Amino acid sequence: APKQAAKQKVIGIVLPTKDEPRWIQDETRFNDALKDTDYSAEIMFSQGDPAREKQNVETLIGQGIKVLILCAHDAVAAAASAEAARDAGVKVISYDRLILDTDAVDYYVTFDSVEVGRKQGQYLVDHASGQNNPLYLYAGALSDNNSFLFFQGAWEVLQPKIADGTFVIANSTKAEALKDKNSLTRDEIADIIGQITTNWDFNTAKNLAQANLSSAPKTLKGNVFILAPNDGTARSIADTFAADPDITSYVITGQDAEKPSVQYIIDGKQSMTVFKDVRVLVRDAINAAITYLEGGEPEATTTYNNGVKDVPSKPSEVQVVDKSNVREILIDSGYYSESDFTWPTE
Amino acid sequence: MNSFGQHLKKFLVENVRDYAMFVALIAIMIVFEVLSGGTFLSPDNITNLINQTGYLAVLSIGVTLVIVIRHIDLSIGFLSGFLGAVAANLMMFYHFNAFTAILVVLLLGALAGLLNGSMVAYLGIPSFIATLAGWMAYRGALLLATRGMGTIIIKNETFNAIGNGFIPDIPGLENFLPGYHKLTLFLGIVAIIAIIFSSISSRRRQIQRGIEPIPFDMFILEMIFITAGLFYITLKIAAYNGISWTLLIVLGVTMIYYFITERTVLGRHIYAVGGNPEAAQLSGINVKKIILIVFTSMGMLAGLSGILFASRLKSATTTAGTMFELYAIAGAYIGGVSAAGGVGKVVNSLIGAFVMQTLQNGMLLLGVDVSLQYIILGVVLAIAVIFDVATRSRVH
Amino acid sequence: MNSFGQHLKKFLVENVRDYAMFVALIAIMIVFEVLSGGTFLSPDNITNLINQTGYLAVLSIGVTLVIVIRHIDLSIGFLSGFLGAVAANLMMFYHFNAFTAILVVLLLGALAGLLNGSMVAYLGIPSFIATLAGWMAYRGALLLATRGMGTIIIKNETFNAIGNGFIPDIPGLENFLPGYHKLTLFLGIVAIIAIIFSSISSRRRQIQRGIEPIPFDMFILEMIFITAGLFYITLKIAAYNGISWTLLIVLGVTMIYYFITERTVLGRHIYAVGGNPEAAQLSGINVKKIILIVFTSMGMLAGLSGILFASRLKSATTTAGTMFELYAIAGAYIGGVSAAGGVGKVVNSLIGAFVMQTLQNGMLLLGVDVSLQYIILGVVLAIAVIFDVATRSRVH
Amino acid sequence: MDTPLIELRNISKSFGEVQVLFDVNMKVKEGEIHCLVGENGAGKSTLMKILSGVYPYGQYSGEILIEGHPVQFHSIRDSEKAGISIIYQELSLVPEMMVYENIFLSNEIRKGLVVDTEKEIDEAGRLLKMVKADYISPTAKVKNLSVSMQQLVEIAKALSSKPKALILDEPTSALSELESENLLNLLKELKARGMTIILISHRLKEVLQVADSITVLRDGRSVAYFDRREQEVDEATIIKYMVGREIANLYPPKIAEPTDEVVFELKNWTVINPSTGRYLAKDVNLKIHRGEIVGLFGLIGAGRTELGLSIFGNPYGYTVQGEMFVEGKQVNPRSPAEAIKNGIFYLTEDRKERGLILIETIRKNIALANLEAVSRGLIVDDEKEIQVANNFVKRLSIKAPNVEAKISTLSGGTQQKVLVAKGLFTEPKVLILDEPTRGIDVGAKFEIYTLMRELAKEGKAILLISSELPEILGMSDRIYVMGRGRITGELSADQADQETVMKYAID
Ligand SMILES: Nc1ncnc2c1ncn2[C@@H]1O[C@H](COP(=O)(O)OP(=O)(O)OP(=O)(O)O)[C@@H](O)[C@H]1O
Ligand SMILES: Nc1ncnc2c1ncn2[C@@H]1O[C@H](COP(=O)(O)OP(=O)(O)OP(=O)(O)O)[C@@H](O)[C@H]1O
Ligand SMILES: O[C@@H]1[C@@H](O)[C@H](O)OC[C@H]1O
Ligand SMILES: [Mg+2]
Ligand SMILES: [Mg+2]
Repeated sequence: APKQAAKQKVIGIVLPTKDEPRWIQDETRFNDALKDTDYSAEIMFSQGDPAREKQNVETLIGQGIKVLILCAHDAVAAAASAEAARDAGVKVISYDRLILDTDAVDYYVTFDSVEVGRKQGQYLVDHASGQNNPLYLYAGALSDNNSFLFFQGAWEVLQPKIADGTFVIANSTKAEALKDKNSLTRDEIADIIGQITTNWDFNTAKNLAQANLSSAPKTLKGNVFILAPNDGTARSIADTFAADPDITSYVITGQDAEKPSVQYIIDGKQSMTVFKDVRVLVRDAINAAITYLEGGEPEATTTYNNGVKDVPSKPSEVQVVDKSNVREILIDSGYYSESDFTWPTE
Repeated sequence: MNSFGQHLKKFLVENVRDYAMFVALIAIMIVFEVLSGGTFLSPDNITNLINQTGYLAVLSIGVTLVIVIRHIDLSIGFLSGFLGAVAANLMMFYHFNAFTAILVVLLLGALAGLLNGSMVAYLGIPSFIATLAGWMAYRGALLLATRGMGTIIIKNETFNAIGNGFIPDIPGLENFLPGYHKLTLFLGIVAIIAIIFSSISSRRRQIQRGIEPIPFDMFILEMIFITAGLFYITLKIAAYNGISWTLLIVLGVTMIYYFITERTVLGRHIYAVGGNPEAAQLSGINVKKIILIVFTSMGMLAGLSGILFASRLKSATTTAGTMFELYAIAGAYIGGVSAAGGVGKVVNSLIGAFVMQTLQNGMLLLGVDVSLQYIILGVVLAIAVIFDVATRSRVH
Repeated sequence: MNSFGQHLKKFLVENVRDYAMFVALIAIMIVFEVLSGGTFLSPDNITNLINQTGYLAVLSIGVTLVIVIRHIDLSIGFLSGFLGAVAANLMMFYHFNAFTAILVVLLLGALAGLLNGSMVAYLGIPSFIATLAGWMAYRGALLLATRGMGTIIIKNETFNAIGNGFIPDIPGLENFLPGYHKLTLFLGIVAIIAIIFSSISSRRRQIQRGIEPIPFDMFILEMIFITAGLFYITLKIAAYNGISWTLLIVLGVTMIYYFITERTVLGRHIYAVGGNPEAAQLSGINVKKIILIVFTSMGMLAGLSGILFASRLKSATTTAGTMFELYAIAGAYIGGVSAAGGVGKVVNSLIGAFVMQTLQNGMLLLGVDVSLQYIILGVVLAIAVIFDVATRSRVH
Repeated sequence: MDTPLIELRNISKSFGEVQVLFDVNMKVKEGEIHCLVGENGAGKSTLMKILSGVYPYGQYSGEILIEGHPVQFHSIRDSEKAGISIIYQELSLVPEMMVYENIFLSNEIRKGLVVDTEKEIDEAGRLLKMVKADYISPTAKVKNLSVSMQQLVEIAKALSSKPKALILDEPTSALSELESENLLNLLKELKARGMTIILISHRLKEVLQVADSITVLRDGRSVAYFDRREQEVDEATIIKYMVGREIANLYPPKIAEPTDEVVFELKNWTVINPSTGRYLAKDVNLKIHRGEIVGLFGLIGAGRTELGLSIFGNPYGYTVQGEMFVEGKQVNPRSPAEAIKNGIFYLTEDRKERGLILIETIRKNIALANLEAVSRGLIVDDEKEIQVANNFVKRLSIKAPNVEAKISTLSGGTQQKVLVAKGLFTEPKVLILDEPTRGIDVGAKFEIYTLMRELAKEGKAILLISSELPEILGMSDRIYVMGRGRITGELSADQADQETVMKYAID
């Protein structure tokens, strides 16, 4: 954390883990956004460990912060941390993942995770024509609640198209068995994810994709459609499919607009990604924090129910990025610079 | 005066092993206190530190005995996580009350430990690999136990108090020493007095037995240190919310294990089996039984650790227990347990666990980058053990 | 005929230990083949399986020697991950070419191993704890090395071929046996002939020395099995893309280590140190040097593993290396290495690593739920070792 | 009464498929010292382990009778209750624990839930006094005691259960003459107080010194019983029963005279333990001629092993001063490897712990210290190695099915021969043999002695370190005596006799 002695250190930020690229991005963006304010913040990482997360929160409280921006590793388990903060008079802003089952959350800045899934699903639907298109499903970690939300959103969109025969599920007997049911219970989703989980891990994703391709008959190859939960796993799954001679073309989803995946999209190796503009999220979070520090209430456009309370919130838009609009959305907006990528020489 | 200096030097040189950990701990604490500009030793941070260490401390204590008998247990991390999830399931879906759930979990832990112990004692499987198999199996079991909901929120006040609550104060004393937790002060003072008395009487007995005790001035010095240290911590804790349930449990477990290892036949047999298994066997000790007991106790403590952890987070999570085993083992090694068997004190392992946690807590306070945190932890661990090995071989 | 049956029975009983792993592996494969309806043994899956095992196999081979000399190395997982990230950094940000980057990484690995070895050999620190410190430190280092972006994409065709590419075929033979990789067929047949010849000559020498060889019918049977097995695998691989670079590297490493352990003075010294360090020392063997060599080789193989892994994923990730050490050690134990020292063959550890990976691959093919995957792995590991211990004590 | 205190009837025992005891009978009367003798592997320890419950009822056949009543021991504890206490061949103390804790191990004095430490310490003091070892503090750590002190602690431990009968399995094999002497006196004293004692020993002199009666085991069978109160027996008779043939002379005669050429010499050799600063050897001057067997006698702890190790490249890193010469050339080996290159080899006294790799084969052990000699470049030539091993097997008549046999399957004497072969394969000019016959039986001993004579004839310089005076006297051309790290005397073979050597040793 940069030392800015003159500024008041009254904001604490806790992010899930340095082990996932996404959060390293968020850290950078937070540091950028804070430069122009009168406050400085301490940013901590929980390394996927809820105990460490709680320890982080306790430490921040001990340092006398007034606002906590918490992105929980585990949205449910974070309630204890939020309550500890509330008890110390600290305002709690839930960041990206809603802290559930507690009234100790004051505000929620977020992308809509179910919407992310819907957008991924919709992209596949929009690019499919005819009948019996093979569909490969992949999901995040069983241990991450977001995995469930993403899948739920995607399933909502995909299921009718599976039921009407546009898609045939190629790699999950569990999903196949539930193909006539549009809204799944958590247990049913868990069953499916248990079979198609990447654990958010590239190597697992690759092993799984290879296994799927080995067991798929020729009829389930050719032009295929792949639901990949995020960019990291999408890349290793895409590489695997690209290496199979029986795959003529594939459409694959992603999420996060990680730099390497943007390059993949430019190169035509990944079809799309769901762009969650971290700058917006960060800005909303910081603005809310400053509003709290200055005695106000941040603006809310909607509320989310977390099981105990309706949390005021201002969800940020998520956008689909593919080859057609990548320059416009990511470069022209200044999110990334042009020189970060190699472009086709036309 | 000169003789005091000589005594002190001799005393320090001779007891460097026993006191090194304390000295290291205090040194680390002072460094952090200075660097953090006074927040490190604030009442709330001390209390946090204690509560943060609880679930690892009980594992460290248990694994100390496992290492003493020349074995290892890698399964304890995920076993702890899994059992925490079992507790959550029992309370939330089967409507067990907190006490029954805890009892069942401790029992299951003991059973799991018994299973490990049997593989080691009766089938002769190296403990590293037997418990590595457990590591995998319990990891899967944890995923199964939490898959219904992902994370299971525990809404049981009694249970959650274990990891978050404090013992009540004596009622009716609100106006006496306001801002302090009176029961904590009282217990602290009682503990100090008890320690002083028992030290004096044990010294007297030593003299009677004709064993040369430490010089009188050193004895006084030691007493002053212990009294001051304990009193300081008591004051700090009392200025916040007092003794937490976690602290009480950890202290209780430590005292029980201290008692067992230092005073009972069982304790002696454990150290004998660790020091020389053949000799122990030929002396009529049932070595297999001892192995079973130690692993069973380990399993039970894993259950307790799972309870402490789940209660602290008021929930059971899918990844609870990840790496606990490594941190607990590291704590025991920092506390001076020896892989060669027969050597290692539970109290020192407790301190070892605290050293680990103090480092982490302090680095968090100072805002050290997490990558550096890992590196520093690794380096400190290496230094601690190098120091340990060096001082031990010197005395030898 | 009857005598053939008797021979077979006697042969199987006496050699159960040596062949158990192969038999287990084949049994597991057949089960998966049947359950998967023929996909498990398809050419592409066999090739995948081999490539998936590569980075673990080299670790298993290295750690076998570490365990043989009665030590352990927990740092290899994150060291592998860290060194993979270093390779990525060198190529992507410092514009090293693939070969130089690989060389530097192997060298750094050797250095890291040397450091571990020195702590163990010269400072007398138990390897468990010395390498646990390394585990933490390299984990931090990996985070540092990848901190710019989280993931470093590797865009070096040569480097990426290691984990994804195949050896080229003999040019100009396109029309001969189309659909098969001719060079692979050729190499496979050469290998089979070499093995048959060397087996015959070693049998002849045994007879010359007056050591009773296995009965002739059993010998023929063994030859038939080996030939058939190798030929089958060769055909499978040749029907896909042929021998992958990963396979070539793993085979190369295995052959080198097989040669070192079975034929050279160094190999003898390593097993002597493992079998009885004191006796080795009093036979003029420099025990510390052997420890250094074994840990250094381990570090180098960790570097190689990191390269294989990074190349396979065409990127360096923040969590690369997590748990590799446990899987590699499990592989070695499944392969029959003994914690008591002095016993363990690199080829068997390679098979052990394959058993682990076969299980995982097969379960993925069958769509087994992850939680069950972990549990099954744990149980199989336990059974493998129980079997190992049971057969060993019987032969003994 | 004539009922023996302990009677074993038709005891048979097998390990797996190997039967090691065949219908063994043994009678021990109350208040006597009964000696059990036999060659290595005859089954002495096994028999005593049956009597003490280590191998419980059901794992053997036959009957144990105590005072005429048949008993079944299911555990060590049962036999203890019946008044039998045993001290095993392998020292069985826990080094990290204190003396009193060891003495009461598994026999703790309790006060409610806890161990009554106070009482144990007092009681331990009393027991130590009983074995005349009140100079040992009950609160000392066992690892800080010498071997003989540990042996006394073992006896105190055995006495703690107030046994009627005490079994000692080779208690003197690690003790020096003087210490053995003291121990035997102690046994006599215990006998005088009514204790019954069973003593196993390979040292027949000792046996004849204390035994009231003797049982001889050969190949798992009880082949002789002597009651010395009724009949005279001499060493030769016992040996005859032990080995099944007559051995006229325990020490083979010389077959060649040493020459005048000095092959090995130490000048002002001083060895210091760097961590304690203690002198392990001080100003040692010593020479060995070609073809000469030089005895080095001393009590345990005299520093002979340390001296030997310091010559052999100093593997344990003592501080060493002084000069060493091999064939007149000054050498300064800094590791065993260098010592081997300079023509020196030291054979450890501890063949299992430090000598051999038990899980490996004969051939690999023999070649280990000189692998280069059977290697081409860095590669071991198995053929050559096997040939070498076969030659040694023939030359030393090593009893084994073939050179691929594992060391752990061989008897102690055979193992010792493999160790010798390993040393010889380095083609040393100087051979230091540290207690080469410790714990091995008469037959094997004789073969080792014969081999030493042959080696001397071949022109090797041999230093024989031994704590057995008869062996030193019987084998040496010349004798040095060591006491507290110094050479206290030098005697030629004809000057030497028991008394003179002993006098120098305790000097
Ligand atoms: N646990 C065991 N398992 C298998 N064989 C054994 C075991 N213990 C002893 N033996 C074998 O039983 C035989 C008798 O051994 P024992 O130790 O009783 O002989 P001993 O007379 O005491 O010999 P020594 O004089 O060398 O002590 C030997 O051949 C030995 O190898
Ligand atoms: N640094 C060391 N490391 C390992 N073993 C040692 C070391 N120093 C001594 N020893 C061994 O400890 C054993 C016991 O030594 P002790 O002092 O009792 O006898 P000693 O001096 O060797 O007497 P002796 O002359 O009878 O051999 C010896 O076998 C010696 O080799
Ligand atoms: O952005 C994703 C995040 O929401 C999820 O929780 O973890 C994986 C990321 O890719
Ligand atoms: Mg014996
Ligand atoms: Mg000696």
